[in-house]
Amino acid sequence: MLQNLFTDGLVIGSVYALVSVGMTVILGVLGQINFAHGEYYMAGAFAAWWAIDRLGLSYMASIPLTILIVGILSLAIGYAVMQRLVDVSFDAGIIATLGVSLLLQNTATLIFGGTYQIFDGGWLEPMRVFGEDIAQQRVLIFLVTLVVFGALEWLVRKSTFGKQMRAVSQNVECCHVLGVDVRRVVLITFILGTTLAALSGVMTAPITINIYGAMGEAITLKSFAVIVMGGMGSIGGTLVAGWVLGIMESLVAAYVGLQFRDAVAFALLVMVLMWRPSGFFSTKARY
Amino acid sequence: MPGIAIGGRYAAPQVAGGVLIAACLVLFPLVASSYQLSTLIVSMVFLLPAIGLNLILGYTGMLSLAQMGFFGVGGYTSALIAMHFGTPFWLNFVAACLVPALLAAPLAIPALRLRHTSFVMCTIAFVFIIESVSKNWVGLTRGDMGLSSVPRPRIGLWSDGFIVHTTVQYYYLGLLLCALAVAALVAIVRSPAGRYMIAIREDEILAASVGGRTWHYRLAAFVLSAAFAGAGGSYYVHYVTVISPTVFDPSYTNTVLVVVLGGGVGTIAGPILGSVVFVALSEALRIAPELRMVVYGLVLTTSVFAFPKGLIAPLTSALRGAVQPKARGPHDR
Amino acid sequence: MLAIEGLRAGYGALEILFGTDLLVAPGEFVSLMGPNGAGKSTLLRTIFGMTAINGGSIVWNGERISGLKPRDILRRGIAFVPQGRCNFPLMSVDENLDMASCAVPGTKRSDRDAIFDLFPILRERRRYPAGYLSGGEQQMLEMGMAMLQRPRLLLIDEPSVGLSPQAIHQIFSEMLRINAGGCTVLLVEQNTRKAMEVSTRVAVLRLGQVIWTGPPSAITHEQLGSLFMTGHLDMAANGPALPTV
Amino acid sequence: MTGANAPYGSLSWRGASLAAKEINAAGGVLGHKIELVRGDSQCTPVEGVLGLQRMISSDHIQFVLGDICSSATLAYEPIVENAKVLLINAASSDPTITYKAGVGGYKWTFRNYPTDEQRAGIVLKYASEQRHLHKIAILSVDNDYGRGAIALSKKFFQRYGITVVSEDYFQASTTEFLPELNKIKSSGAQAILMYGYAASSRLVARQMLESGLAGKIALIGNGDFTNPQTIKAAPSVLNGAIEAAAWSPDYDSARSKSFVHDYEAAYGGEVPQVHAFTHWETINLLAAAIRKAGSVDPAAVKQALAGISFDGATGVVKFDNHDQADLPMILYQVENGKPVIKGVFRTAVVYPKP
Amino acid sequence: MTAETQAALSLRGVRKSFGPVIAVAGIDLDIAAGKICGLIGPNGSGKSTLFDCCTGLVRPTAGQVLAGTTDITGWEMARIAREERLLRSFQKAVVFRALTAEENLILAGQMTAFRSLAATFSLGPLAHRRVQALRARAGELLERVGLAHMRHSKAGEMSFGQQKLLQFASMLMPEPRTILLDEPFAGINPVLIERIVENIRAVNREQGVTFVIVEHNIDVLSDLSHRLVVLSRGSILADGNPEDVIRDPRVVEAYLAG
Repeated sequence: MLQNLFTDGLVIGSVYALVSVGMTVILGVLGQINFAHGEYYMAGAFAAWWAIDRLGLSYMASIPLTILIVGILSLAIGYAVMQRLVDVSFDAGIIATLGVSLLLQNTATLIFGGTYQIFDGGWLEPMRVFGEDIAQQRVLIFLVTLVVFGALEWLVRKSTFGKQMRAVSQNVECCHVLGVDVRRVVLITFILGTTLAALSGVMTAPITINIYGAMGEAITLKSFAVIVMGGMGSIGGTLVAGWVLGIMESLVAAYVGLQFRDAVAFALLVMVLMWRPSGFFSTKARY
Repeated sequence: MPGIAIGGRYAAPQVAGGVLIAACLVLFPLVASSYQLSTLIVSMVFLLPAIGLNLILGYTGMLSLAQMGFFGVGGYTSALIAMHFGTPFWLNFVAACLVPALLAAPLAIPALRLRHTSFVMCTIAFVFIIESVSKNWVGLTRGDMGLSSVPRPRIGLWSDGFIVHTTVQYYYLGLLLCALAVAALVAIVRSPAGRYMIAIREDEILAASVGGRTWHYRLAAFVLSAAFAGAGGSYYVHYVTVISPTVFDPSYTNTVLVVVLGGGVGTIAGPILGSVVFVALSEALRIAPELRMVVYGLVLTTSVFAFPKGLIAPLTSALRGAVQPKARGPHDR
Repeated sequence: MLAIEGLRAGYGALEILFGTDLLVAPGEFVSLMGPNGAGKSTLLRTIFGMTAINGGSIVWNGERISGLKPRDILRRGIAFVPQGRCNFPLMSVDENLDMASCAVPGTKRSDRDAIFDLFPILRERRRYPAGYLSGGEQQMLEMGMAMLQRPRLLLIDEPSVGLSPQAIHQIFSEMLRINAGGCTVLLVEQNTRKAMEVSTRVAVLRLGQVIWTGPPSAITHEQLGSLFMTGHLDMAANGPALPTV
Repeated sequence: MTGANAPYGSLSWRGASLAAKEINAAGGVLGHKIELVRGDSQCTPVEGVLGLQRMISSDHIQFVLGDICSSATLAYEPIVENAKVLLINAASSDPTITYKAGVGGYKWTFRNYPTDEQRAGIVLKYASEQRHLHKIAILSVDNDYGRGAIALSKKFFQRYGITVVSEDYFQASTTEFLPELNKIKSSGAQAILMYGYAASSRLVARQMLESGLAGKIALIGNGDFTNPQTIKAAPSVLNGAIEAAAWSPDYDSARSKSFVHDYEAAYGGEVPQVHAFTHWETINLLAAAIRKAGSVDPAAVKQALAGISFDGATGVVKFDNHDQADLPMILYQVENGKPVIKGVFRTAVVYPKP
Repeated sequence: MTAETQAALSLRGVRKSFGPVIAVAGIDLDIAAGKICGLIGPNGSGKSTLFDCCTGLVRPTAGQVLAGTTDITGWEMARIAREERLLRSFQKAVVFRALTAEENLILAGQMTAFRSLAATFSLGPLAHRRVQALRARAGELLERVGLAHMRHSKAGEMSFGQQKLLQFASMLMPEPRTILLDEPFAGINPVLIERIVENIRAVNREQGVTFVIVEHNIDVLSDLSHRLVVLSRGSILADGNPEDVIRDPRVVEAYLAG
């Protein structure tokens, strides 16, 4: 049973990490908390559902289409809202992204109706991993997460764009001086972050089944806990924090009670912050 | 920082404007429908925790999202005392301010070690933890079933007195409480302690270098803001007569944030304006139930770019311009 | 050739430059001087497109550059080293130099070697995060970053603040070397003595206007001080001043 | 009418709109057309109270159907009392609502929906006596409905010899049940007592399938187990599920069948859900009361409603002295992917002594 | 002890390291009361860290800091300022930008006018009178540093030099005993430098305030100071009469060369 709890926790933790890493790169580059982040997760799930249910595509084919749709959506929002947040205060950024969150959530409800849509796709057949049965989709989520984090580490450390991202996160003024196109970096980072949330949405939809407008809310709040625990701006830290949270949630759900599950994220956060005020992996970026 | 000259005297137009607005508010029930009054009552419900948030964010520079947690604690305290002991409203109200304040003090000890985003997240965590307690301490709070039939406020010294039950009466009660809260906020920010708080907002290390006990003042701001939130909870619970863990819903926290930031953080009048405008806006949008929240979201986002310092900023600068027209010349620099 | 005419600029409602005029010829080393708040830093930032322009024009090599974005100005051969630390403290020296070259296409490996030859200490520290470097080393890094952009006009704002005399000396000699290599330099410096040693011309700003310009030899320190404060040059001691602009 | 946010509110709205359309097409009531006004309570008392105030003073509504959420309904009771507007609830199952109504105090609140207490007893009786399920794990939604239903169920545990191996509550937004199911798997429970919503039921069923609990542990309680879409999510898990509900689309009466038919025709083949039904039924009930009163004056309608005997889809609807409708509770068991009725029960609500 | 020999500030073997980096390597130093002591040294020689150790911003890794005869090692910055009137300035953070010049000074004066924490929350006539007294004193000090015309201007709208003057004035508010100045002349023009220098001299002469000044502008500093201490790599390299110190070949090599 313990092994089961760990594998479940790792998979769920991977989902948290995948969503949160998008938020953490946006936070790093823009210095703003994105209260609407979970809405892109929701948008991803809806886009895939739409592709499967209305266009009759396969689950496989719905994934790239989802990324494309959410990419276009976040291009529009990034252009209209997020780019402008470079110049506004942290507090104002909260209001702006809260507004975007309400907008997206309720637009989805408006378009697709208030009822639950049922997601039909993915690979739910069990497979044996280390002597335990686990749905293929869960294994896939885990593997995709590993690949995405590997790619992100490479991107941020080695690629020119990644260096620009770090540069913007460390000193915006200086980026202007050196001619780094800050708005472009912000926009691309935002699209990257939101499409990762959307990817997470489409990957988990077969497991969460129910698709509805407000499904992103809870995940936004958990992402807050994860990015702070991970040490804001740290990609590896986000993955570790996501896993720790997933496993802790599983353990608490099984041994303490499911009713405490959602409090775990924040109780854990407070404890981690007591122990290390800057999270698991402090990057000392923005203070 | 528009709005208030700390320690100084208010300018005549400010006083005149304040008196005029106060008179309008007092006379408003003569012309308003009960629905309009209810809307203002809800504005005032949010204004009380918003004043607390304004103190801690606007005057001390710490963004605490725990306000609605303390609001709920205040509400539960007020309701439980009234239900079990049949106490008059003033006593419930005082208890509703004190209990959250006493709870805030130990919570502040870990939280005050943190700054910026980590602090914000830690305060979000408090709401979740308080919510979890309210859900699972069934013996006290009846958990999710919530407390219902909370007595209406009884205005009396001890055993009897007059019971508030019409909308107009609730409105005047709210007006009185808000007036007290605004007066308390003004008193705090104009006191020497308030000057230290503003100093902390500006630069914490520099504030310490001029002898400010920064930790203590940050603690004081956190505790006082919890007391304001608790006051709001008390007014709320005796108006709605029901309280359950749904008060900890993040959407309430968001409303308080919008009231303070949208109205104008760090000003006395900003959150007052914000509470009226944003609650009224949300109500006005009920004409289009389908689009209501979509439009509300759109308005929030656009308002950030249209009024980056809150709705109050263009208003005060317009007023100031009207009172003392003054052109900037090269000698200002 | 940089020609600034009737420039009016500032931050929001606060206007700082009130009709500034200045001509800088190729190869010159011009020091901007003046009391605090005269608008020296604002002038550099405005040339580089970092403040809102309310009026007037800036022409560089016959092309009007007022209103352009910093990156476009950079591409036209103007680089800027602002006051205070302008680097990425958590990135290595190498990565910082990478950032400098990203807006100007076509930088070569040899360019970087040239920078390292100019500032050998940077070669030693190339793998260190910039934040670990001393103040002087960081200033060199910032100048190196600007040089990597192969400017024909270098704008430098108060490079000596917070540096030891030794570091200041080194920075100034590198500026001279850069200038000798054909790059025009426009310097803002509080250390007037030092600035007057290196520059070919001094321009004095007061209340957002250039009130005097001439070779350093044409003015004494005492005169400069009274010029800062009163805006009038005491001519008696030193012959006629050069005409303004 | 005010309705909760999102799924259930919109289902209720569909049911009510259908009824209004049908009645208006047939000429309305006493020559009046029924006009529905929608307000959004977002399932919170504050929003709900404001929405209700607006309807009362701006839209001049005379009758209110609502709320889905018990906490909001409880907040409405004093308001309708002051405003003299008739509140008929068709979805909140917290018993306290009608404890306080009728002779209990509030005169303007009626409820046309069975309480959780009625439901709790029926489910446990059948599970223990017919299916011999005595070891159960509790897994309910963490809100007034789930917590309340379990609190009421606890009254019956001793009577039916039931032992509880675990007790857990989940948020309506929870998507991950595997840790819980793993624990239940190793605890030797024979059944999971669950009060929740369709969305969670689907997830629990699917994840029970994943963790190999299909056919080993039965789902009992209430959570749209009999809804075809739930069954489709994991048929092998839901076979043997026991549910007590106010209504289900398979309910065999002419009136019920015709509702299902009309609803499917009106909403593109969507199978109606219980809230859609109760709101449809309640609008019809209200229309009947208006006809009986011979007036649309709320006071007269209130009087008529208290003494009404309405031929509903699940039998005759009458109100007791707490203005609680005496409604049947239907017990279903899923067999071969289809819900089968195992009994229809009517139990009078036991009110606490004042 | 006579006034001449009494130390305003004493360091006993003060060390401070950040991880492996040693910023201050065991310094013993007595600053005589009523004197102006200049502190120079190349960048990274530990001057600012030494200030931080003296004023409680960082806690020394080892050693003791004494203000007069009181051991203040490990005290918080605010307490050192309040109880020992040992004040300091910062290079960058200079004034509270949102407050007016006058409010900046009142704020700085509160530490003497309101001793207890509770007193700062009161709004009674006594508190009001105390604030009025501070306001009057603030007016005098603004006059003294030549900023009287900017009394009601927001500090953030002043020029950098004016802000530095304001900062200097605000340190005089609480009747200081010792003032540590961190690069008071950096980034301001010679005229304002002269004004600050005059004020330092006057305050030192009239009120006997002890000054320790970190500054790179050696011409000004050696002229102003009674004593010059040179730091290099976290230790004292030279110490004594300014004229002698700046001619010391070791100092010239480490610092002034070139």
